[in-house]
Amino acid sequence: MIHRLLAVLSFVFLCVGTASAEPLKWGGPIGSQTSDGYNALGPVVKQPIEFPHYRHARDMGISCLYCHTGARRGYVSVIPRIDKCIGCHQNIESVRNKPRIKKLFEYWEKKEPIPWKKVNDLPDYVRFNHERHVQRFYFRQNRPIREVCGYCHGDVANMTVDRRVKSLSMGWCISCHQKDHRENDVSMKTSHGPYECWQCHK
Amino acid sequence: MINTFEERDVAVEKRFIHKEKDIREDIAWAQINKDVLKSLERPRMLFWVIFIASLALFMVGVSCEIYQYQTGMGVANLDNPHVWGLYIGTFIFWIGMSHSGTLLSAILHIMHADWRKPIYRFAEAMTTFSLMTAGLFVMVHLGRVWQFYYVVAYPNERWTWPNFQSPLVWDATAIFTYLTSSMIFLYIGMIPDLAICRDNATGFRKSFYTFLSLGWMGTDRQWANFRVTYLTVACFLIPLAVSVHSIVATDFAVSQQPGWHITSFPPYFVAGALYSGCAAIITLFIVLRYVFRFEEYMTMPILEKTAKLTFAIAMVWTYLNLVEYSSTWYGDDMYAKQALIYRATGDFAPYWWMMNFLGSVVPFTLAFKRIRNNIPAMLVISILLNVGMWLERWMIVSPTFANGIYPWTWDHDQWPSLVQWGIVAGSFGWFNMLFMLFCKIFPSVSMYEVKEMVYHRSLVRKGTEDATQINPELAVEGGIAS
Amino acid sequence: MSITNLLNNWSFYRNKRPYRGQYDLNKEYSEYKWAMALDLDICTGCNACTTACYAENNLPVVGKKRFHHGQVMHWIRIERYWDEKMVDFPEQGASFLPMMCQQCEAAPCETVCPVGATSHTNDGLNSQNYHRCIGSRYCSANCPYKVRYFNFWNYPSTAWPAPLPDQLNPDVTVRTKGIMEKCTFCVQRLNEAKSRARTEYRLVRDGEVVPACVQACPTSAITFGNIVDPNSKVAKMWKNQQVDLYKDLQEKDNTVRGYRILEDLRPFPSVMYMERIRDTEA
Amino acid sequence: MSESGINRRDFLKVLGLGGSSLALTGCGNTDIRSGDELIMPNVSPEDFVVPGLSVFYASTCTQCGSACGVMGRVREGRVLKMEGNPQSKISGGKICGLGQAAVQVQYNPDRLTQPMMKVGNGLQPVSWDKAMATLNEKVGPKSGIKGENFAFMTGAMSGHLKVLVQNYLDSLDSKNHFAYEALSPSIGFAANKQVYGVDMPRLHFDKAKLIVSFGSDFLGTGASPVHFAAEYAKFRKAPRGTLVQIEPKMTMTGANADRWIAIIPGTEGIFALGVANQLLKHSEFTNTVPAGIASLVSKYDPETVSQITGVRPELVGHVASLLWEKTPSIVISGASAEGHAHGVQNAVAIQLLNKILGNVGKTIDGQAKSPFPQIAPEAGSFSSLKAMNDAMGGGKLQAVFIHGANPVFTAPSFMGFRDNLRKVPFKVAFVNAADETAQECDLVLPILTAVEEFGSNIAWYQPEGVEITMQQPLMNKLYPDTRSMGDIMLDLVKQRRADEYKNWPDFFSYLKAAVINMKPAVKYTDTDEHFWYDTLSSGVIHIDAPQEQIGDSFAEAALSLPEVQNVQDPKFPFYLVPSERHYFRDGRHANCGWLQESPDPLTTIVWDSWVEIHPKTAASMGIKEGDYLEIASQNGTLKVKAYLFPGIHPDAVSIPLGQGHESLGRFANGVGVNPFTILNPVFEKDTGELAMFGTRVSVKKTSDSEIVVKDEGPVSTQMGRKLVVTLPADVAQLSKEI
Repeated sequence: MIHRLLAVLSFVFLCVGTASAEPLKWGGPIGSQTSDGYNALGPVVKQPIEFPHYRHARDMGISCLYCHTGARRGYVSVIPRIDKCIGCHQNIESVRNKPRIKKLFEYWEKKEPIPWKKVNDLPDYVRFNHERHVQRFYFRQNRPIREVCGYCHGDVANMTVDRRVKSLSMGWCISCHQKDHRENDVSMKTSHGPYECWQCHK
Repeated sequence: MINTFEERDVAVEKRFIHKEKDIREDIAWAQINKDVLKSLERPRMLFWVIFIASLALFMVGVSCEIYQYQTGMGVANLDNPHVWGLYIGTFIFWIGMSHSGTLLSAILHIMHADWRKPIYRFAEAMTTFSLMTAGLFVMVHLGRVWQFYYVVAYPNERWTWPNFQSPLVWDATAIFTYLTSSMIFLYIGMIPDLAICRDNATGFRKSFYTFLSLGWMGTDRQWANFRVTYLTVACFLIPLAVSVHSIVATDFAVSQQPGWHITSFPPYFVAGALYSGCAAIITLFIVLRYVFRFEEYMTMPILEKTAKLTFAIAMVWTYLNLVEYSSTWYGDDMYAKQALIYRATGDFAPYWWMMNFLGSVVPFTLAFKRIRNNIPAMLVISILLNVGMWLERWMIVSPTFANGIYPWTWDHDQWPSLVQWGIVAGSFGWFNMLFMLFCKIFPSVSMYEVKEMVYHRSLVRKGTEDATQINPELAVEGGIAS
Repeated sequence: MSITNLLNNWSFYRNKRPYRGQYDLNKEYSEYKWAMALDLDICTGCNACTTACYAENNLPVVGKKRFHHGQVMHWIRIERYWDEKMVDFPEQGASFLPMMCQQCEAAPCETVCPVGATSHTNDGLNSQNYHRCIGSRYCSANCPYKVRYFNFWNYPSTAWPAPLPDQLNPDVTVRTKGIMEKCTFCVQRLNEAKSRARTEYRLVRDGEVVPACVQACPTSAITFGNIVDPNSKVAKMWKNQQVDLYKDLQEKDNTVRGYRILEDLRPFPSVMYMERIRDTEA
Repeated sequence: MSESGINRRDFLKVLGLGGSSLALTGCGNTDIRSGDELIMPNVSPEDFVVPGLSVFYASTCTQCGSACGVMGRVREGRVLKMEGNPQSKISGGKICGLGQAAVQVQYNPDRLTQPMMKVGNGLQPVSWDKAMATLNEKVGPKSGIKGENFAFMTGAMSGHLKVLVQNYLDSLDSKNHFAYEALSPSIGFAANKQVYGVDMPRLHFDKAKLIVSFGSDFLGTGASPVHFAAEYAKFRKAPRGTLVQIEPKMTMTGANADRWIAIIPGTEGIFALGVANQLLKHSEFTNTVPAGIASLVSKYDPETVSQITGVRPELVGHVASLLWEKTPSIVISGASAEGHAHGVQNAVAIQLLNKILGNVGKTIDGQAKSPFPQIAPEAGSFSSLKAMNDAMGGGKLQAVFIHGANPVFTAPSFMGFRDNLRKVPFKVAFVNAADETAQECDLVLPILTAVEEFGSNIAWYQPEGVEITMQQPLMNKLYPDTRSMGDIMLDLVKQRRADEYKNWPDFFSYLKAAVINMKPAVKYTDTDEHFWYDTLSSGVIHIDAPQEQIGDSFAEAALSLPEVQNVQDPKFPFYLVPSERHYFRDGRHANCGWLQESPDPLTTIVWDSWVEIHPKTAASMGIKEGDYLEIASQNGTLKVKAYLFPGIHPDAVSIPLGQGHESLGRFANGVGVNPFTILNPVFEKDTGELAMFGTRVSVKKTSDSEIVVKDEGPVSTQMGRKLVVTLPADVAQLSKEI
């Protein structure tokens, strides 16, 4: 009898438990993605121009901050304005007739913005501050920029079109904010990121 | 020498039992089975009519809730800062209702007041169903019910916890625990009866009861385990019941609102809960007695005892109520005093006075034996008491919002909208529906306990002789439990 | 947050707040404590602050019927009181009181929120986290000032007929139905200023950032700033008016005007009001 | 910045950032996603434009005539919020709620987005080509429109647009520029002219220790509320000044007074003379005015004054002693003292106090005189409406242009303006939204709002020097089919005088050239281009012009005793006070949700009209809050809800102006009533202005009743709470404060 009782009870608990578990949203419970819990490869996004990050960042060694100028001074990292692309490319004759560059110039001549698709798209109520992270880890801790950006964005320098590689979920953010990070490259003093709601949520 | 459980029981019975004739000691056990199982037979037309009506009422509530879910809480005509309304009031009402079951089955069980035996089963069912109803109100009340799981403490992807300081988290936990415990309690207490049902059922019902009765054979070992389990769960349930309503009271008592910020709130709430629960038991007692012809079991002496109990609790409640008023009145809290005056004289004054009348004056009728023995009068009174207790909950919630600390935000125009009323009405439909289903699926009188009672009554009368000697029928058809 | 973490921080939650030294210029995450001083003598009750708040914080216009039901969403409201002893005419004018979230240090709303949607930030603000809110409305029930506003309707779908959504401030979430909201001291501005200051290895300068109401106020009746910095104007004013953030009952001279509203309930508000003056001989 | 304004607009066009523009929880993106939203980077923005960070552009607020310098907060090509421009001496970096609502005018869902033409009884959309062709046909050189048969009605106007309007009228040989403001300061101007020889003196509230205001709501609706509010704040700092307000209905300024005195409307002048009489008894004041005046006022002893004004007699002496004690003081008159048949007399009598007290030169002196008379402001008046109405009624006008005014809404019904307007064969309205006037017009042209438009403004009240405030587009135009008013005017002028204006392809280039021409006056030494950009980026041009001289002697002839007709009219026993709400003014901004929902400061009523009535009067008539009352004058009846308001004279009732629109937009239509319609034809004798406060009405209770929607709760006091604490002024030690 007692086994039956247990069976019934566990059935009840199972039902209740399933009902109260949170709906399966993106991210899911801890550990549901991959080995470290947060590596979650996003979908392949088709961009209007298949921008080769590897060409710029790896082959040419251009710093991320050269194009994404907002990352050091504002919340938004900024997709470069078209005249920035043109500024260089009008002097690079060797690739001038490549299809992707032609497309770029088409936009430029029409004076139309390029409708890039957002790859690392946080919910609208989250305000990620690029400036704070770049200032802290690049300018103060003096870590290589590709490492600093790569912590969230992955190895973009080896990608063509950017693809999301981390879950970008709240737990993932907090897991890092709770770690002690060195204040700067000389001091051994550490501090952690803030974890109060209004730092990120608006 | 006490060697067996039965002997112990007899000894105990001897000590505690009233010599009153609250049940005929010569009812044949088979007759008990027959009478009770009759209530599980194919229902009459009237049952379906009432059932469909309840279902319709419930559907009204459901559609109101769907409308509210889609449109926003505004359809309930709540406002800032009058953010709580009938939902919370009715929520407390249902929570309160749930206490009677525990009182009858657990508290009186431990106290060995065995007159509870014929009536505790439906009281327990009432406990479970009113808790389920109350739980619904928590959901209905939430602005974003689709996110309710944020209240539950479980490891999640966001690395967030609920706020353990909040009485609402205690509330959610307590209600959930109480609900599961009382469901288990109800179920455990039903196992021997389910076995009787199993033995008398055929077809689908047979396998249903077979599954639920968990192979109950009525062996000594089973009985021994059963009693220990039942007693344990009962002991567990009592503090839980008291704490649930105390916690509901702390929802109010820990807040700054005038009229809520009172230390006597927890006992006040518990008393109110038992009060409304007892009144509801009387109502259902009378209804079941009439519908299922349970006159043999739900006898007038039992009704009278329940009424006396109700009267006693009503006096406790009245006392605590007066304590609340007088401590506010003689207290130093300007806001609370103003709120009290507002209740007595403001927009809610008719309801407040009606609440006091129904809650504190009407129960005095229960002091009269003639009224206690008059079934129609008892039906009316018990319903009135429950109306009074429902009003009490509403009067705790709404006037305080309408006349709080901050005068600028006192109410402009606050009257619950049809949606609020619809959902409140729907909750009664829901409760009624569940209760009716229960009565048709499970025995609403505990057969084995009634048998026990009859047995003990006969023992008391005849000394320690074997009950079978007085009543040879008992030996036939399977003994105490089949 | 793991259980270990929760337990480690338990004492933090159980701290009696505010305690002296809670805010300190030398502590990395509590070097700010935003506070206000509001001079009721020069507030004219003109509602410029209210409108500025509507513009800055994406407050929905609810319409007459909903306003009537008390479902208006003004985070800062101007209350107008008549004198209790008024005979025929209000001979000393009206009393205007701008009332917004007081950002209490011991905020009654924070302890009761079941999901922790409202909590204290290191800057001494009482944060309201919209998407964590489940709409139990307990905070509003417990707020003595009644400055919390609940979204009773789905305003995003009704309150901004096109092209009004173009005006919405992208730094502030537009709230959907079932969410509690309230004055944030324009935290989006504060965060931006703090970020800018941190990049420049400094603290936010006094007057560098103010909420929308303060910026608009035509009489400059509201002063805003970081009270931890003893040189900020607001800190000087609090000191001058003998109002101590950490005290619940101020011992002050009769001639001094500073007070905090409903201090006897001990919420330790961050807004100091300065008494209205009337020339009794006029 | 690029070369011309057109290019500047082009760059604004490409600023649009998609995706994150709308952050709607529940509706917007609430998940972590990839590839669902767009990022549209700028093609070639200015260097200082960083997505995600705001840029502030200086401009001018045109919501009222104060011409406050403002800044527009621009993000991703959209203007989000208006702030005060600290460089402007008028606004001082502050802004009122009306100014905030400029963005709601811009994004108003009921804006007119394309030209409309009258077809049958309704307006039908047409193309700009068609519209301009019609204009050319009807008023072009070949149309025969010339001189007297053309009229251009505008609101209050200043700056270079005014020059263009003037030039256009000149090209037509027409003198019919009717600058019409329903709530114009003309009566006050006329009185000031008599007393000081100027339209508007400069008022130094901050220097005064006592302000005695006869119905002037300078904090809410005066000449420059934001500036006056700042001055008021200084006035309230140590040594704290005292404000005495004498008026029939409490205004926002009255609500801030240390002493508020209810007075029968129209008798303010008598009260002032009574005070003057008391003052002149003091030896130190006896010789301040000609002896004739002293004898003239001597008949106003307190008892007489009290009888006429309904103010307790001791208050006359009380105000006089306050004035005697607290110097310097300043005495001002406002709309409710001026809007009577004897308005100028009232105002002059009030200004007499300033003369007696010697305030002229201390708290009252001359404004700076603008060196550019052609762009000087035209404050507008009611008499121009009357003149135009007469001309239309006489059938003289063949074509009428209307810009910046809504006369069909604001003209009292006794004028029959709507019918007269219909007599004009060709009517053109230049509007942002199809208001009541536009509904009557044959051609309705959608123009740009103030935040999309270049322009220059100059206020008629200048606190310091002369400030020309510049308007520049804060964003690209929202609707492609709207056009700049300046461009249209330039096109129209070119119809007649193409040669003179051929150098300027558009209003932008015209304005730029004109502004650069001002360079010498500002003593700017850098290049023209720099001057232009400096002007745009600071938003203001400051000119340290010399002050106007104001008269300091008071001629005996100037004062004539106010002819108060204080007779009891049994049929219309109540005085009607049509009050001006500080965010509504004459009602042109009623279609902004923010303003509708901004509670009236004193009654806290929203989204409605109401009639204020004193509780005592109400009690005697059995009126409760929310009862519908019929307010009837000789010219009409309004049915409006009662609000019991202690701050009103028991013989007066007050209805706020600005509501009661039939056609302005979804937020304004059908809200409240329009008290303009029931005004009586009472005119100020000297100026011919409409006496707004000269209407008598009857009040009748109806059986209908409806709840008044207001922010205030059921109680209007603090119920013993310590919410607003009042400290007596003699206890407070303001000088020790920071």
